[in-house]
Amino acid sequence: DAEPTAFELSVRGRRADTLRHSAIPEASLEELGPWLRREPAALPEVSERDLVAHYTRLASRNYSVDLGAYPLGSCTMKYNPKFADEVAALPGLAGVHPDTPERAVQGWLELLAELEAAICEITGMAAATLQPPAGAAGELTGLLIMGAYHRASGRDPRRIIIPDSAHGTNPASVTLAGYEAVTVRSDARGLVSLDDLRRVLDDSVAGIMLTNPNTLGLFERDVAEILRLVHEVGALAYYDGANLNAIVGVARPGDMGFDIVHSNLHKTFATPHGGGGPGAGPVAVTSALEAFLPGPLPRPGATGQLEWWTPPSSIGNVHAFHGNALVLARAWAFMRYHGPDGLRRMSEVAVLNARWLQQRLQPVLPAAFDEPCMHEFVASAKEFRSEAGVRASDIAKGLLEFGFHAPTVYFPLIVDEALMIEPTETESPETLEALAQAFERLVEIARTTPAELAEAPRTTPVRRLDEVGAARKPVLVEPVGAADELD
Amino acid sequence: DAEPTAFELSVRGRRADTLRHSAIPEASLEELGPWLRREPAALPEVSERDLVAHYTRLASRNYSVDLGAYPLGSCTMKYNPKFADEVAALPGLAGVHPDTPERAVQGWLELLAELEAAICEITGMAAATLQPPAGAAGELTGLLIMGAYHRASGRDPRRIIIPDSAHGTNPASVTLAGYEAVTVRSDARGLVSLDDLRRVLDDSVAGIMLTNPNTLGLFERDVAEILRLVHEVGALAYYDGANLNAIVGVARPGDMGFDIVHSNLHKTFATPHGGGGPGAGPVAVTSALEAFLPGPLPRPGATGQLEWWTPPSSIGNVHAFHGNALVLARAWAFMRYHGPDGLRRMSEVAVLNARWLQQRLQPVLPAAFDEPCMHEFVASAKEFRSEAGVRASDIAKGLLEFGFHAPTVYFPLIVDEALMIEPTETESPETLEALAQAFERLVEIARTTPAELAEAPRTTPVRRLDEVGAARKPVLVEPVGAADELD
Amino acid sequence: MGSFVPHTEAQIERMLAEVGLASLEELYASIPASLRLGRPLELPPALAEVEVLEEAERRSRRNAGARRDLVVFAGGGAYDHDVPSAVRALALQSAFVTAYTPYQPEVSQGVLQALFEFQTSIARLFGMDLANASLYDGAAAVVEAVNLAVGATKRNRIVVSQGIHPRYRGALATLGRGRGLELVSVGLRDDLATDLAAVDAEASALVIGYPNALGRVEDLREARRVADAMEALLVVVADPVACALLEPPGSFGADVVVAEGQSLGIPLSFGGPYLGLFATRSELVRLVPGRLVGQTVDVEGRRGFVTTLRTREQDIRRERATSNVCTNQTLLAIWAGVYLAWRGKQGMVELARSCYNAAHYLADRLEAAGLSVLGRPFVREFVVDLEVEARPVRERLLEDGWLAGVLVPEEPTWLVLTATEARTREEIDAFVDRIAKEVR
Amino acid sequence: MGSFVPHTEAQIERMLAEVGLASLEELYASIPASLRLGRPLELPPALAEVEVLEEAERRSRRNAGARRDLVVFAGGGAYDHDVPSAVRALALQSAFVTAYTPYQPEVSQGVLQALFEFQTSIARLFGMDLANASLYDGAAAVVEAVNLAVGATKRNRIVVSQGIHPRYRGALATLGRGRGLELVSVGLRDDLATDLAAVDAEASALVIGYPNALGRVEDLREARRVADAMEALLVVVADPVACALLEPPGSFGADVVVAEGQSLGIPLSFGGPYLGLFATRSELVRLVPGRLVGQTVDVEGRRGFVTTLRTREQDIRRERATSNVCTNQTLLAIWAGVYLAWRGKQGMVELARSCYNAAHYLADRLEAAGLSVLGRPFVREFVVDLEVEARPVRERLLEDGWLAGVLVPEEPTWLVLTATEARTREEIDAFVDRIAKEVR
Repeated sequence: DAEPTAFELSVRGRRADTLRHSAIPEASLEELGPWLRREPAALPEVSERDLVAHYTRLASRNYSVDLGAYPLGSCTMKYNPKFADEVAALPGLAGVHPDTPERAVQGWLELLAELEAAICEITGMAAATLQPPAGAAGELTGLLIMGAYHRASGRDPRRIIIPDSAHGTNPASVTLAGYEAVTVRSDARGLVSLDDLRRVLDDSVAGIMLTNPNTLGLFERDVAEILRLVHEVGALAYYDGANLNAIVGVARPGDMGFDIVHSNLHKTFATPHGGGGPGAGPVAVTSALEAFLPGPLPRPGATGQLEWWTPPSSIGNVHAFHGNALVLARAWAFMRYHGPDGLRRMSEVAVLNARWLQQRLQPVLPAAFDEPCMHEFVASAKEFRSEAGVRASDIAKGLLEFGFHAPTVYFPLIVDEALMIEPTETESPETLEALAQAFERLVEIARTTPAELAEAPRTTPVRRLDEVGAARKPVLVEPVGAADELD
Repeated sequence: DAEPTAFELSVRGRRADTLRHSAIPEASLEELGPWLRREPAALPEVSERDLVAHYTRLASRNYSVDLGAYPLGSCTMKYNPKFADEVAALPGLAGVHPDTPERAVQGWLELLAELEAAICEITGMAAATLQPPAGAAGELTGLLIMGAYHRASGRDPRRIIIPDSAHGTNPASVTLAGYEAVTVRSDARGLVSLDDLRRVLDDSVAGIMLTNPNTLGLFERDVAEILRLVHEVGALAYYDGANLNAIVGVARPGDMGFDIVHSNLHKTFATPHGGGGPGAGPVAVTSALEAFLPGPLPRPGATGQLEWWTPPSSIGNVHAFHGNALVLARAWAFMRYHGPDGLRRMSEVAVLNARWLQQRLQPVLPAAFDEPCMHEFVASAKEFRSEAGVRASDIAKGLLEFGFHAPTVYFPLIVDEALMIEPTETESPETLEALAQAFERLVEIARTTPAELAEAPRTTPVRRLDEVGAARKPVLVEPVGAADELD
Repeated sequence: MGSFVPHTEAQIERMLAEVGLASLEELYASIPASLRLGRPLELPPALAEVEVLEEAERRSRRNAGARRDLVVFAGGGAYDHDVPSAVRALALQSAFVTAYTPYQPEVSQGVLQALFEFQTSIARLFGMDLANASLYDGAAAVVEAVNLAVGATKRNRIVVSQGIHPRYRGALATLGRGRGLELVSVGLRDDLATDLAAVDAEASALVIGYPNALGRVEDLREARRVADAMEALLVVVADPVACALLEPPGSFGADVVVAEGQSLGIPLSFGGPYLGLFATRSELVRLVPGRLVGQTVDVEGRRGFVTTLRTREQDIRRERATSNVCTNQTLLAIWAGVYLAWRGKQGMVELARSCYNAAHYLADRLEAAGLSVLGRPFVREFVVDLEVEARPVRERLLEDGWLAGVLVPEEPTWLVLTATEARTREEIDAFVDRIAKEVR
Repeated sequence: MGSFVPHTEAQIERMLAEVGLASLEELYASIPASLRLGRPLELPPALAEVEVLEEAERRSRRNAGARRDLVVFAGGGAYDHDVPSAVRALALQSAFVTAYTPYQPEVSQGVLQALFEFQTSIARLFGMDLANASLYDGAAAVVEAVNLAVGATKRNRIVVSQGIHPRYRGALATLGRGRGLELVSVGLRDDLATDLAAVDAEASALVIGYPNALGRVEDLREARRVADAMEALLVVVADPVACALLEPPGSFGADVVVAEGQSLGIPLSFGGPYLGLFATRSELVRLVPGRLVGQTVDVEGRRGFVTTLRTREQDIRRERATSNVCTNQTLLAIWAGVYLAWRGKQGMVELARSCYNAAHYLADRLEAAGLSVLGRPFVREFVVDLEVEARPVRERLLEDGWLAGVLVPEEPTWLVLTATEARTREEIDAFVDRIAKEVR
């Protein structure tokens, strides 16, 4: 039942490939001298037919949004429209070399400029770079812009404030940007503690990184005051756009006072996750910071055509070319489809779905903070751990048997046995109800026959895997071995 | 675990569709008067997201060539190349209206003319119609050509000879063509009995339909003599191309003496089966019969361009347009990829695989006729029926649990408890061995614990279904009901 | 040499040895030497995959495609509709594309359920009790409907309206010849409706369009009355898009409704593969050609689907079968089924309404330009009488990027024009301006 | 208004009532009124799906695409290779495209095993012990390699060859600034090889191309020696296609091999999404950035795959993580893995050989036309010195349908030219004739 690897399927001399017939003469390899490869790399040797069967069977061993609900909190697994696939496959977009002179790629530049404008309007910012290939890359880019701004002002503060509820990428990006991360605590409301913020704020602070709504799914209602305090010490405010999908058309980071905003295009604008990428993390900034953006940016030139332009104080490039262009094209298509009202409706129903589900589950899986949530909420399974030894991960594994993906577990870190649930706007009320019933059933099992949960999942292609063993003695590649000797 | 229907997923007022914004004014519906529909048809009302999940889950409940081996005898389930999908999706092929004037579709006409020429070369014929949309349609077309030929010769014989091993479509087509089907028996070799043929042959015979290799996978080695006898009484010989895939580049129906040949493009040239269609069944004929072909045919005109031309004595059209054009384009692509040597290699290995598997299984599942097979062979499970009550269909169902599709069962009719096995050339020796081991294991179960086989399959999305009940009280559509009242 | 044979030369040698042969040629020992070809096929040499694609693309560039090269106002059984991306993606999943006929229902529930849903949608669209899982195309569906009528009534005389697509009538003539069908044609009145008053005598079927091939909505109430008088079945050749806006044929007592299903999201495809739709009344179920999928339960009581009533089919009944149809157009039926679900209950009405608006806007503009429009009431297709020979006009418009309708063999000055939801006001305005120049 | 919200208005009303609210606006009660937008976004109005596609196509027509509009002799980190149909189809299965990061391995074996196979192929191609599951692109891979070196050696000084792609060096400068990396550039000799003799002093890494961005195959033996002398890690920025023909970097003792993986079957895509390849030695495994997939067993002893060594990652280590990489380019890694399996052991060699032949034929023809070719030995990319300013030549050739290489910022008369297996003899001959006219 297990699927062999392509290497195990290999037979010496078997081929899938064809190569264009060439009238070009064979060139001598002599000039390569000692660099000529002696042994070909032991790549697979399979037929196209077996290759197709292999990867089709692998695909059948994978859950995906196209199969069903995926309430993975913070990850925002919503439906990825199929027309965006067709946009990304257009030969006049997908077949373009990135180093083609501007006048021969006006369509691309126009599309990117339109996307930049839309992101600025949605976030309330003045300009944006589309280069960062993921949200985390956007964070780093934003922090480097922050640094460039401070240095241009003759300062170089070294600390960045991050709430204890933040995504792990925030502190990691801070470190990579050469800053020191300072944690600000959440209060009993699940929001940034203003008292603790005042405690850590001084002129050694370069900036703050906030997610709003935060990772508990709660809107930081004091955000204006927080940013006033931050700006007061000369620091900048960075908006982590991971949860932007909750408020599109309703509120804008720029209007809240943020200086730098990244957007995860897959979370808000439904570009597909691809099993973990490619993403795209454009970074938008206020006009005061535009001069520091990575270049080049598409801007109208003297002739009226769009040209690549690099800002005078640019921090430099953060991607080899123009970012994940085809991902950007998908987000552009998503925005054009929705229009202003559709985008707002998207956010509203994302919140409505989460709010409804939060309330629906309250009797069995109460939210960690008793506040009306935005687009996601965090429940805690700690009651079951003490009662019956059932952990959040057990409930997650149990859900897999019901044909759903699991929620996010053990995040945010400030909630014990966290179960972070985000239904997204593309799931119907009927799906939400089915999901709620699955959770109810799991809670009942946790109370009555908890041992059963430890066995879950049983109906999946494999069952629980030995992750400790995998890490202790990592097998990261298939050893060249007997499989390669078949003939 | 069962998948609801799209109707059951429906919620009143829910929509997936969008429609182009139109600046065209609304026209009054008044002229429709009493014809205006009062109630919209109760079609599904689903979201695009749910629709995608629904059909993705349905796809996951289906076996296919892309998942694994499909030794369905006579059906020839070989690998369908992916590049042919791309050919069929080319906008300049798929986006063309069939009634576009010839000078604006020269590319299509050229492709069809090339395919016709290739089919003629492969079959040894002079001209071909590409219109018949399936093999059975090709049969009927061929029989109508036969009739037109006879009538043009001032005769109208009314009987068609068909071997008892023939596909069911042969006699059905004979009836639809207005002929009487006369059966000629197979002899102990599994071949047409010459004696029996002589018995039924007289000048009331319009023609014979032969499959060669026949449905037992055996080459009718007396074919020259058979056709001599047939022609002697003024009859014509029809070659059912169902098994042409065994002999491409090796032998040609035309060289054997056949007058009319159809080809099932999916069987020989790997166009995908699509769950049961679309197919394509071009009919090639000798030059004596070209005048009767359905029209139009692509032929060079006065200007050097290709034009549509209808033969003078054409039987008329058999398809609304030009046949299943995109299926034809796939077959064209397959031929261009293979070239003459590749096509021959295809047939050779189809035969080699079947021959090897026949011999490999001989100890456990002996062939019904002890002759070296061509591209397929027929084993019999009758021994198990008498021993243990196990039927051919039980072995077939058992195979499903091993991750293979079942072979064809109960055909040809002249073999008791027939299991008709065709591995095709695209299965590797390793797959053949795995298949053989699965059969061995099933035979062992049949001998030792036969009751187990009656339970098979257990690991499929559903288990054995009540086909008798389905036929007794047919439920062919979902009744409009409660499902439509959700909101 | 390209091929999809996975075997290495060494493996071929080994397998040959295992079956006791010295060469691949020996596999063909049972073919007399005189019947062997003995030379390579004279075909173009093998190409690499990418070269095949380039060859195909080269040919495709010599075709004028809808939208990119031509604005299409032609219908005639093939319509330029928008194809939703999700529908295309779902229908073309490899689990559907590369599956065979669902002979083993346990591993074919995907195809079977999709077909069951298709059957349901088609039956509901036409207001009929049931539908089959599709036939080859619209022409084949007409032929099979007539076969059913002949089987049901045991009469060979068929009355066919001249409003039926000429190629469908052609196929009926071609394929009906064998069975000795007597086809009686009934003409059209000046208003393009079938001249039902001219029909008499017994027949097995009255075959009439709804709307007919010239776009005219026929009077099915009257057709039903006339068919009853002839003791004939009423066979309606319908337009599935128009039927979203028109009272369905079933409500007028049609016995069989057939149609070309291409409009249901299938690309123009140079005429194929399309699919024939076939719906009828419960009483006639055992005469239905082609595949039928039915609902049932498995041994554990779970719902499942199977092909059913297979005793009708040729692999069992052989020469006693009422049809020789073996394959159908399953993939296209799945595609159309997905399309009908995507458009949905209201969406199909709005689609039809959009076509109706476009066609009527076009007709009104043409009339305003002084041309004669025939065939009201119509939905998305109608006749314009140019009063000059239409063929050269159509040829000249082709040069300018217009596919200006389809010709009517019997009426050289007519063009049948179609406008779908894909035509914009600007396109229609420009087309009318252009065509007006031709006839001025 | 378009959206993928499935809710009917009635359902929204009901759900609002169930959570005790009167309007959708009330969902946002926790957002102070002063922070609410209070007006619709100023964005273009909603379009129907088909209109979005048409808008996108309109823009795409204003781009010159490889092959249909331009014959590409440009590389510079983005290569015009043939993309096999099966590879595209398999990589783009919706089970891969619409999956998330494999956080739940029980339902993610497809993605995980595909990545494990990718890791294996990449490691074998470069002759290294292991590879990760990809990074964002070639530039990011260089940056992460340097981060690893800094982490491993605790030294901030990096020696970078000027033969590294300028945009990769740019990204290194940009992204390394925060950590205070000291980047020392080492120039090229006249033969375009890195002037390793000019390198001294301690460093954490020596970063060198193989071949470098000008196509020149560097002397990795010498680079290893120099790196050892500096107590630095040897970071090789490789070309995965060239490495099918060249002795792999691992065989010369490279510590880290990084590369842009676009050549492995990924379309040009205007520069992204591509994927960064990252391979290294076992000893450095716990410093590897990005995701790693490892083999293990489930509770029943069946083989399975998991993401492993996750304690390196930012969601666990937070500010102590050595990298902030969270997503990777999984879909592209799967794609490249399928491609490497499709090309296979011999096929990759033949592909590289075909590129080698084309590039050398081009170089030889240019030399025969009197132009100077620099950078031998090379595989598929080399420098031609036009001896006149290259930019205007390139612009003029663009008009005639040629993408004539990439410019070298420091050398205005140079063009870096590339020829892949996709270039025909006719194309090369015509290109040489055309370029010869420019410099004559």
